[in-house]
Amino acid sequence: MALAIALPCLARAQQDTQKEIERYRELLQDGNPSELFEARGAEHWKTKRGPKNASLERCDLGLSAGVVKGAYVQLPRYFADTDKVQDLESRLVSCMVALQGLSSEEAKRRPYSGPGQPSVMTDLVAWIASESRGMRIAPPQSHPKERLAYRAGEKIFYYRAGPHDFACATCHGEDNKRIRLQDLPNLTNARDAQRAFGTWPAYRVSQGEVRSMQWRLYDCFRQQRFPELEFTSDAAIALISFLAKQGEGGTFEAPAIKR
Amino acid sequence: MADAMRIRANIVGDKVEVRVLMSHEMETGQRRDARGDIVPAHFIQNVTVTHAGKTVLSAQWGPAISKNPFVHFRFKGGKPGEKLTISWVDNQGDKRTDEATISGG
Amino acid sequence: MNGKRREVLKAGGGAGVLALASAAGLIRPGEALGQEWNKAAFGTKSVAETVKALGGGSSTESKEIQITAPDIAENGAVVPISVESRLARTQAIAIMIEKNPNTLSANFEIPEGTDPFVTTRVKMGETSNVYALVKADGRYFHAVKEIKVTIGGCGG
Amino acid sequence: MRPDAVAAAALCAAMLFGCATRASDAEAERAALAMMKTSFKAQGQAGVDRLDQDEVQALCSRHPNGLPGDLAEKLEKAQLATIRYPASGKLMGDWREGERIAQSGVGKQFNDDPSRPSGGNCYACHRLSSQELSFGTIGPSLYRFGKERGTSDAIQRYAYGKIYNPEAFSACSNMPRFGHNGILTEQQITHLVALLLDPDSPVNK
Repeated sequence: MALAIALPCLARAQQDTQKEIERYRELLQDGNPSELFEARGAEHWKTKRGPKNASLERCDLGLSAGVVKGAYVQLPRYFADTDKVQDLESRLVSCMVALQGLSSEEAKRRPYSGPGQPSVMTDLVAWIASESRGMRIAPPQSHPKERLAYRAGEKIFYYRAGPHDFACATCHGEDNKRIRLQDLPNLTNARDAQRAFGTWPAYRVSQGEVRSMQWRLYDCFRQQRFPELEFTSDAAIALISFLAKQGEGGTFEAPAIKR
Repeated sequence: MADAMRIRANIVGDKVEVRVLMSHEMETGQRRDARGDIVPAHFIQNVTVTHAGKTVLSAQWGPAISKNPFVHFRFKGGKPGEKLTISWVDNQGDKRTDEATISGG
Repeated sequence: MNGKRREVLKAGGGAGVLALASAAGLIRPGEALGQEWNKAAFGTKSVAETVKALGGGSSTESKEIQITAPDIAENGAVVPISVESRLARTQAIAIMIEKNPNTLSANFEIPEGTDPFVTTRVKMGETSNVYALVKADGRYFHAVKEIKVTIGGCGG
Repeated sequence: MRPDAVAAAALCAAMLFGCATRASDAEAERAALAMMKTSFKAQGQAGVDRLDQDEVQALCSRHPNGLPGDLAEKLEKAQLATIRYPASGKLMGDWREGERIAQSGVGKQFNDDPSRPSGGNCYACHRLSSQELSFGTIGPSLYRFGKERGTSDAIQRYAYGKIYNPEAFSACSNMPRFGHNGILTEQQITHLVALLLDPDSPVNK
């Protein structure tokens, strides 16, 4: 009898917790510091840099040279000049090398920002992503390499390894799960995947930085107890190809603001 | 130099709604860096918002204001096209002043 | 400019020095800020001490002050808080967090013509009572709300 | 691009050549493995050998929707044989220590200090003490676990074994093999058993 009374109370307490966390998230929407990063990114795009003293304004992000609007939601995609499937960051590295004359190492030197250390790459990603706000996620799958990247990404998603036996799917393969109080998107379910892909990059209030999809994967693998995922590596691009395709048709609302 | 603020000032009814984001670390002086050294306190201490030669908000902050601070407030008497000026000064003497134009409702 | 500004602050002599600096052309009018930063108030470690340091003897709880904030914060680094006062002649709104290393987070001066309302975001080290302290017509009033700070994420 | 990345890209290209439209499952798997080899680097305590799968990991990765019954049974039986109980025979430690271990999510990440003990991070996935609001739901609620089951030797052995190697009871479980994979020590596991079963533990309040 005591249990019968206690259970509805417990359920209510849990609902209240969820409701208040939702309220917290809503209250954050009023002002997203990602705007500060986006403003810097828009400047970097136009700024001449590197041995060739050139800007990125002629960079081809897939829709033709210099077109930024809508580019993010149609990535990753196959690029003939590099003969590779590339996501935004790996494409930016290619442009920095080809247009600005930077070495690939220089272009990748600071992929993520930290306290007092802004990252040109992160700022560019924040701005370029913001230029796809409100658009549909539509990664191309017409080239065989795009399809292979998707299929390989799917395999990596289910790959269990390391001392904890974790795969991406451990946390992101079922509906309505959460870790601590954070909802976990089921990335095998279209609705969750659309929302997840559509809200990265994001300003993370816990870190006070904008974080990109490359960073999201890097940090997931850290917590999966894997070795370090290298920035713009093939596995990262394949996984992003998988996630983008899973999120196809969703509305892109990033950079978002998250815990 | 610190980055420009992002300021939104819109007329809603007979008031100007002001939302501002500032780019600042807001270091508490208690955090340690990767080497284990204390990162010195670095935070905005004074904020002043003026419109038509009159202060419409002034604030004093401690390091407990979140990184990349956000403020929302409203005042009477502003008209579309008029300027709003926001200034901050931090504990290390860094400062920043930005202007925004009030937009219609 | 930064170097000069630092000197002025170091001289630290309050309004007199700032007026002098302004007259000497070091600070253009409009750049100089309202008043000196209240070091004593930002060093306080309790709600009562803070009220004193801000110039009040004591403060009375008031239902005319509304704190809008979540009951539970998903992360303590950013806790959104709005304070609205319905007290006549509200002059200032301060936000105090009982369990932070220093109690006072912010003090907003509300001139005539500005709504007695402000929203900002604060850091909270742990679950704590949050106080909104309002100076109205020269007297001090407050409201209080508990905000729980939760551990989040994958935990590493 | 690094030479090995070029090699991997060439390998992918070669594989593609043989397949006109859709990569077969085996091809996708080969491509994924080749990519992973060139995409991770050793960092801190996490060497690239962590990408090498044991039999359980390999089987479970290939069957994301669950193992066929006979395979599951075989796997559980083999994993059950790996469980080592403490020589002392004492399976219940201190629930206070257990609560600390359940709260802590550090350990085995490349940025963790390997000289410090790992946590179990139980709250990430399970509800335990009613005092902790921030709990996950990947695993079942364990609130009142001991209150409903008592503290018999059998339940102590089950709780210890389940934490030591959950694969022994549920093939391809999401839960880490805390004992078998050396994440937690024997003693730490006994503290978690106490957290679950001790009548004084907040889990049973």
